[in-house]
Amino acid sequence: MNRLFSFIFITAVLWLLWLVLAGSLNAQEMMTGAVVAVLVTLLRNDGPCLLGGPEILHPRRILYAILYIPYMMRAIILSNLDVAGRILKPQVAINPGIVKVKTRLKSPVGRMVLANSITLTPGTLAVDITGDTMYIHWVDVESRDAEAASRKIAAGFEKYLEVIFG
Amino acid sequence: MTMPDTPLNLIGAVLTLFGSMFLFLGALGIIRMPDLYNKMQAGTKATTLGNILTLMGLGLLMPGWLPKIVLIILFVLITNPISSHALARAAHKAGLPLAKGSVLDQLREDEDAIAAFEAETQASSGKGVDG
Amino acid sequence: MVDLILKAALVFAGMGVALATFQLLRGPDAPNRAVALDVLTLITMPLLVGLAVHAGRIIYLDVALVYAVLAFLGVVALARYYDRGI
Amino acid sequence: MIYFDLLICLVIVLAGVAAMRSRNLVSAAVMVGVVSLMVSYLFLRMGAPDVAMTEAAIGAGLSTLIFLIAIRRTGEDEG
Repeated sequence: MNRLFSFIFITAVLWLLWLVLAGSLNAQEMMTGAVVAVLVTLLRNDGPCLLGGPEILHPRRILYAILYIPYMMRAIILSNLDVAGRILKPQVAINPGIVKVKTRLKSPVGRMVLANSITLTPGTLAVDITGDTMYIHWVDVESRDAEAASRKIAAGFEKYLEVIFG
Repeated sequence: MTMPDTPLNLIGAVLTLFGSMFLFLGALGIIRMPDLYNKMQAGTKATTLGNILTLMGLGLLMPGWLPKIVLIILFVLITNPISSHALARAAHKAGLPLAKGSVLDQLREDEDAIAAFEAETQASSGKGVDG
Repeated sequence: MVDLILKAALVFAGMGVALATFQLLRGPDAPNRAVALDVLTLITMPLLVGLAVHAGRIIYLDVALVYAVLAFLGVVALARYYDRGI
Repeated sequence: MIYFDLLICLVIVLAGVAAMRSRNLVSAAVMVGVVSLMVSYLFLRMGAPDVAMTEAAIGAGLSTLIFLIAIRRTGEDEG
């Protein structure tokens, strides 16, 4: 069941990628894309899909994944304006340092997405990750305590990622 | 190529203008910030937002191209944090110092603590073999 | 009007290229220069898409796509060089 | 448009000269990466998307990698 699902899922993703790259929807392109997608999926090693089994298509998870996009966009824009203000001041206003942050997420993919999200929002940059501890370079250090820093930096993303990746 | 002044085209052009302003701010950031980590914060992240806005604006000028442009944005969003994280990690491991005004460096503290602990256990185990 | 706004955007992008090149020439060591390379890559990608819109040919978009996929490899190779050796 | 192309050409020349004069070979490799990035833009400007694509793939990823491997084997500083 799990392997059948991951086969179908990966084939669908590859086929969609082919259609976007080909840029047309006529029958020949779609047929060629389907054949190539199935062939490539057969050629890969038959481990489980990286994201997990059929439970990733649970409606609640999909809803949170869709809600995550505007939340992320808002975070990126707000922090960009913040950093732009810092740059444009005559004397660059920064108070940098590397702080420790603990994450609640268990799954490796969830941790990777959390680290990438933290890196994408300016003002915070994931420097190193070991286990559930992340070391984050922060332009404006507001608290030296790991607990408070986690709440400030990671909690907003974690609320969504906990549901999406389980 | 001259574009007609339809509302959609105007929105796209304004988005492109805002995006290129962020690209410029990113380039200004890497000049003004004092050390590598802050440069990366201002430089490569502000340019990511600039990239998204510019590409979306240009996509609105050519609505038929949007799927491919969204694919480009997706690739940028995936690859950009990886490259800046890799560079920051390597620079910290190579011992590139933080800027003078930095308040704390808990990663360096923890690394030093681990190194001290390992040296201590090695010394004590060496003593044990001797004894 | 649209053309005028796009020209203004091109001016901003040009100033960005100039500043990043300044950082590339100034940067005291290689990692600082690699940051400039990263910024230049990210500025060039919208320029390639802009060229595609200017020429009106969708095939030009593939160049930007290849850039988006492969351009980070140079910076990652440099990071790997400083980390453990290639 | 033409002024922008001139700016790009200027960047290519500056980065190339700096790569030749640099004492640190890793810095020189980074600058060669910038040269190939900008040359790829010029190729596209002249209407050769296939050449630009190849230049992007080879210049941005592969040649930097090969340069760095060679530098690792031989030593970082010139002379």
